[in-house]
Amino acid sequence: MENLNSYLVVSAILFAIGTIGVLTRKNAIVVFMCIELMLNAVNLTFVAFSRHLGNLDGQVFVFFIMTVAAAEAAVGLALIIAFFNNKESIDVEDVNLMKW
Amino acid sequence: MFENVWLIPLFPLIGFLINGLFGKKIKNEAVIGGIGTLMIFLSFLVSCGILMQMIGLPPEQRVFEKVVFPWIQCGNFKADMAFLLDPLSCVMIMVVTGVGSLIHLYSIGYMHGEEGYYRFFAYLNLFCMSMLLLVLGANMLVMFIGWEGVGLCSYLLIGYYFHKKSAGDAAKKAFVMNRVGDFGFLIGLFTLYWWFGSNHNIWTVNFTEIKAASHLLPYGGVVTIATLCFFVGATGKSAQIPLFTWLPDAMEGPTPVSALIHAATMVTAGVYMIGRMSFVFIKSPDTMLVVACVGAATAIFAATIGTAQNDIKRVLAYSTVSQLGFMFLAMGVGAFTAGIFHLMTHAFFKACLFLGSGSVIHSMHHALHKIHSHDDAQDMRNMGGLKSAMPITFLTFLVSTIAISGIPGFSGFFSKDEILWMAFSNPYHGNINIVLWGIGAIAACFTAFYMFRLVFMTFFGECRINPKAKSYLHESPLVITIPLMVLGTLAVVGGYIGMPKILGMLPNYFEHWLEPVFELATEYSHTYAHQGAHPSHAVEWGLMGLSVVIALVGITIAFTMYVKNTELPGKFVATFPALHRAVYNKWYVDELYDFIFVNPCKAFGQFLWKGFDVVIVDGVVNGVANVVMGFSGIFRYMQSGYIYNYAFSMALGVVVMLGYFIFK
Amino acid sequence: METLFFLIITLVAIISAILVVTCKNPINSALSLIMTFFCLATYYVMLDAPFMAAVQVMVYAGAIMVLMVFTIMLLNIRVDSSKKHSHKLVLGSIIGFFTLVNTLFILFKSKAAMPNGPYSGEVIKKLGHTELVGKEIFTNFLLPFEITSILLLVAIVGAVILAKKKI
Amino acid sequence: MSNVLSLTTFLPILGVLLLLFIPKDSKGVLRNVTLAVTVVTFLVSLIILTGFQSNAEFQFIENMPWIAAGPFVMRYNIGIDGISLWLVILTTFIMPIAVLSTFTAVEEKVKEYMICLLLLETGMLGAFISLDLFLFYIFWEVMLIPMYFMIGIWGGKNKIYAAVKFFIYTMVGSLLMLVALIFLYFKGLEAGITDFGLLQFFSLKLDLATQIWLFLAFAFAFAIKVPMFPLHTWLPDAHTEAPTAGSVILAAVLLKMGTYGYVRFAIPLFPEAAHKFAPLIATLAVIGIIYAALVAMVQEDVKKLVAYSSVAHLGFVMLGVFAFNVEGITGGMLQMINHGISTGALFLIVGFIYERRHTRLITDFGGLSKQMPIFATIFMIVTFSSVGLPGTNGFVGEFLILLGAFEGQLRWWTVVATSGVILSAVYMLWVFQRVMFGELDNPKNQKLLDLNAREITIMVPLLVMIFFMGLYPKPFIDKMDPAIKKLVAQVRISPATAQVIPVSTQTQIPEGHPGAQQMPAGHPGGATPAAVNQGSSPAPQQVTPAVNPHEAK
Repeated sequence: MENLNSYLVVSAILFAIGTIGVLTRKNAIVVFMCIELMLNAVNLTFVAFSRHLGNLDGQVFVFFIMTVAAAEAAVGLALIIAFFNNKESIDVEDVNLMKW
Repeated sequence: MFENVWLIPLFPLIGFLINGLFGKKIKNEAVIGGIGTLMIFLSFLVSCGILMQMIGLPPEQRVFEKVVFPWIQCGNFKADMAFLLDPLSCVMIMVVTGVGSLIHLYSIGYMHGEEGYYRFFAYLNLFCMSMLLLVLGANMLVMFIGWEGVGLCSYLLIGYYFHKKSAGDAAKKAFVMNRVGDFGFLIGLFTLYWWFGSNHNIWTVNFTEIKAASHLLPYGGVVTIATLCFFVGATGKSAQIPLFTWLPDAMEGPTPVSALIHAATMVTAGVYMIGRMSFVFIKSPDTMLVVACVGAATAIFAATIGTAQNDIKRVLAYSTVSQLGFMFLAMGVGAFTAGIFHLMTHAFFKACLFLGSGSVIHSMHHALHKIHSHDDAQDMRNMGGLKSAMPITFLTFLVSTIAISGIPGFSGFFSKDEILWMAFSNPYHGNINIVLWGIGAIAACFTAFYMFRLVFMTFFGECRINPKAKSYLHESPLVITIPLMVLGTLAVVGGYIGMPKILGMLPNYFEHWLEPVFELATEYSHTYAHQGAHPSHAVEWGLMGLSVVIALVGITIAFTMYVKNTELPGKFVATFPALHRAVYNKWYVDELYDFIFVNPCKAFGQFLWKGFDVVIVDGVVNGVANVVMGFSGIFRYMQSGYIYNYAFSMALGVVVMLGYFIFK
Repeated sequence: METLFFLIITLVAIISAILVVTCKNPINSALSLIMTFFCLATYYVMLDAPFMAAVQVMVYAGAIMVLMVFTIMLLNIRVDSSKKHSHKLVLGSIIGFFTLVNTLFILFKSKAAMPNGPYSGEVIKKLGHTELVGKEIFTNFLLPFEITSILLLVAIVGAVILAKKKI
Repeated sequence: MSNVLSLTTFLPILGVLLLLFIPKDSKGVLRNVTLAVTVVTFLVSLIILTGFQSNAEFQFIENMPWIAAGPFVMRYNIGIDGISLWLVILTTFIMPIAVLSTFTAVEEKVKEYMICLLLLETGMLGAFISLDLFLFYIFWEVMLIPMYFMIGIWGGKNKIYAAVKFFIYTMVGSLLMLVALIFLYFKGLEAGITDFGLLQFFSLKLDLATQIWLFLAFAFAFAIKVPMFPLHTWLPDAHTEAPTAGSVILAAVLLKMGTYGYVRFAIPLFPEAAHKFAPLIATLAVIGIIYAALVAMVQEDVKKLVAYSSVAHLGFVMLGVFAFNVEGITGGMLQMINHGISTGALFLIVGFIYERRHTRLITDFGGLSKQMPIFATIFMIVTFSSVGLPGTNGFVGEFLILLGAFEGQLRWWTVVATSGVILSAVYMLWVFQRVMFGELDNPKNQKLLDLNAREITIMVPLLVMIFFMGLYPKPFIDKMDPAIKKLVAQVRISPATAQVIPVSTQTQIPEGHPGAQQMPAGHPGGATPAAVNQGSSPAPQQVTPAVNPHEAK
């Protein structure tokens, strides 16, 4: 097993990549996947710390995050579909009804 | 009987309520008029009872106060709905109910067939009630109810023919001018109340209590302010300079109204008020002088206007203003009794004159109506020679005219001569006395002139009415002529109760009667009155003779101009066109007031509304709103609606904040 | 040996993560993401959390990603029709870079607490990871666990309502 | 019976619940139920009236814990005294009339309208009975919302502008008040006061600077609501756009919130600051009287004219209240009720003709007397009540105000204000003349119907009150008198300043000098400069009545 820091560095890199994806991609589904990536980066941190501290609470949290991610996927994808049904597009640039 | 004094205003109130609420349903004119007249007549009977009882009492017991119910009581201030009976109010209720009854009776005939007949009687009853409250009020507040109440009724009755714009205007003008007077009245009341309260801890508006405490009042100073304010009130109500212009316009009302309100009763309220508070007024020599001067000025001023008017009622209106001026002159020279006496005799003969003119107008109107002519039924130029057609009206009218002109033997002579004599001989105003007397005498001359001009133009000469209408002219019915006859009689004999001492045929009952009321005033006046030699009897006889001569001169001029040489007036007008125009247009006082007060007020109001309210205040308010809107209008473009923009700013915020906390 | 394995896994994880972001075709992105998830599952195993690894594979790689792929195929979007997003790319990269800098800086600046919990690697190996996590969930975290079920129910209802045209 | 006050206040809310179960379309049922609820509320409030003892204490008190959050303790603390009693009765009295007036005027969204009316009633009643500052604030804001909707939904052409203006104007003031309230509370905490109870704050001794700031914040909030010149511009807009019932309630009750706020809160809480600002506020009040009268004179819209006349009337109230003596404040209180009745009646009258002709321009009318005699009579009575003719209610209040102000230190203000009496006659009679007198020349006016039974029913209670209060105001004055005396004692300038002053002034002014026009010794007006000097000196301990022989009641 490696030391804690290496896991955290990996987690940080994955998180940064996820962030870049969220900010740069226009396809709503890809954005969504990048969010999942960020969530997973956080999960990795949780598990790594849990292992380091010898406390399982972190892993339970990961469990919950996964639940949330699942729920999010369900609702989010439903939203995307609903949006697509309306606009024939899942481009986030077409979602701008909330302006001024 | 004294205990029942509250019945006096109650009866007219009942009449008002019956006619006002159910008059429309009753419809029957006889019933409506009957109720109205009966109610005021009942008041008259009660008044008679009170008078009888009062005559039976020794002079010092002739004061009685009846509290009906507590009205306003708050802090130090206390005013009950209370009535005061004393010789002065007794005279007034007799005049009001007596003349009032006659005029009600007259109205039954005069108003026959008018639309809103019930309304007329309701208002008339309401007026009587207010007037009775005014004269009976035991404190300034009750008096003020009546004071404003008569103003209200005057408004309602002047505006009786409300479909005529001129009537509406006149009504409003009357009320507003009265309100200007009321403003003065209120300030005077406050001043007096505050002065007594803060200096002597006597918080009262009650006449009896003020009278009892009046020795505390200083001469001049605050009393001058208070009394001048009260006098402003009196000028408003009694149509004196500068607030007299409403009275001539008030002739838009039906003629009985002019007789009752604008001749006999309401307009004399100011005189009554000064009489009621004589013990306060006398304490300020300055105010007395102002009252006398304003009275004299009004007397002559209105008399000049009266000479050039052609509307029969307007002549009488200006005559009323002028006669009121005489009364104020009397008040101002300390001749309170003479003033009240003139008030009473004036009520008789002026009511008679108005009713007589009403009778003429009624007949003229009827005749003109028959031939569908639109000639003015009130214009004297359309009349002339009516004496044969309307003998009773003519006779009573003539008698009253003689009375008002001051011919010996008629009531007007006694009262007017007394006033002129007092103006000449009073011990207060020093050298001005002779001026006051002079103005009064000239005004008397004018009075005789324009009154006889009126008589000559109306009843003498050839008939100028449309010839077709002539046959329709006839004497008015009995219900109209009876009051004329009664009042005509009173105009003759009414003066004998107050005959000057010097004539010596009868004791001056009237003066004795009012003596207890004005006793205190006389007493106070001693401190500053000149104690110099009183003019002798010879002077008094001389002046009396002079005033008779003056009256005769006036009559002669009138006779010359309007009976003998009827082309004279035309020549006169041609010679002095500017003068005639000025007099005919009432010296342009109305226009002056419009120019000074009315128009600037409206313009200022417009400015405040359109200029200040909308532009400045709302400008600031809306300006603030617009600035906020403007900024938000710029900032709202940050809300692009694109998710990634929001995500960007969020991430940026997180990064920057994290960075700040890490690297700080 | 283990370090080498860790480095390889890390390399794979990062490359596939970069592919997620860069692939034009969403399907490729999805497949790369699955790869990343597998790498993460490997990490979990290395961290003595085999149960988490199993859940990771089943839930993420299995359920969620299948859902995504289905959606992509259902909507039939082939290529990201990107017109121009250069400034977005630059800005996003800068922000991502600074995120990395920030996190790394925190990492190296702070000192982790000393192990204090009872579950060291040996204990876990002895008692079994699944059993331990199960105990934790069903004792200390029972209420939150039950509430997640409600969350999922709500998500189901929401998804149905959103996706259906007419209910 | 002990919580009859709560019952009165929340009965309308029960009515709202009832209305929720009535279908939207049965308008008749909705109207009748609302009317019944308001009538019942009025009847219940009569229990308060009959049970009220004429003394200075707060009665029907209910005091129970409500919110306790950290240092903030708010209690449900209600009760009334002679000052609030009549305003409560006025509110419950006006409501059935207002509801009845909407029977034909409002045809759209009747249910919502009725709910708004009832919520408004609860808000107004609650504000009048609150003895807890925070509770007062809540009710103060509650009032705002239904009124906002009433103007904004059922209003005239320019309704949105008017509603927003009304709302924001009032909101600005009330936010300042909220800040002042919280500040005051912390001041109170330092002095050992444990909750927002109003009565506790009365004993709080604040230094003058604090008082001034707090007074300004409160006074600003209330001045907007009154409304005082120059903060009045929301009123004409709100009145013109609001539906008839809204205008009636706005004029009759909502405006009273401002003046009531002064009497209940701003003045007794900060007496020294109030004295200091009395000349300023009196000046604004007097300007308001004259200004509003002049502006009213040239209005073309009847409703706007009535709205401006409101400003003038409320100016009188303010003048009376800031006379700080029994006559002035009693007059002010009476005038509040009077204004509620006569201006409410005027708005109803305008509503009647608006409903018939759908115009309010004066030039569209003329000669209506001929066609509508009953209407003319009622209009005339109300006009004269508004003008303040003796024998009607308007006179008693106005007279006492002017008397009180003249007697106090506001002598010259009174003289100017009295001239407002003339102007009020000018504009009211002028509009009356233009609407009712003259030829009936507009053909559209020739088929107008006179008032129907319902409309007469609406007006009769108001007319009865006009004459009753004018001829026999004793019951009203008697009930409020003790409370007002207590208030006057409360706001009499504090003893420390009264001790400083007489030494200097009494030597200057010879006592009871005949004709002396100086102010009486120990006069509050003269005392204020000393109050400034007193500054932050420790709170005065000794409580001796102000040394003033002339104000000894």
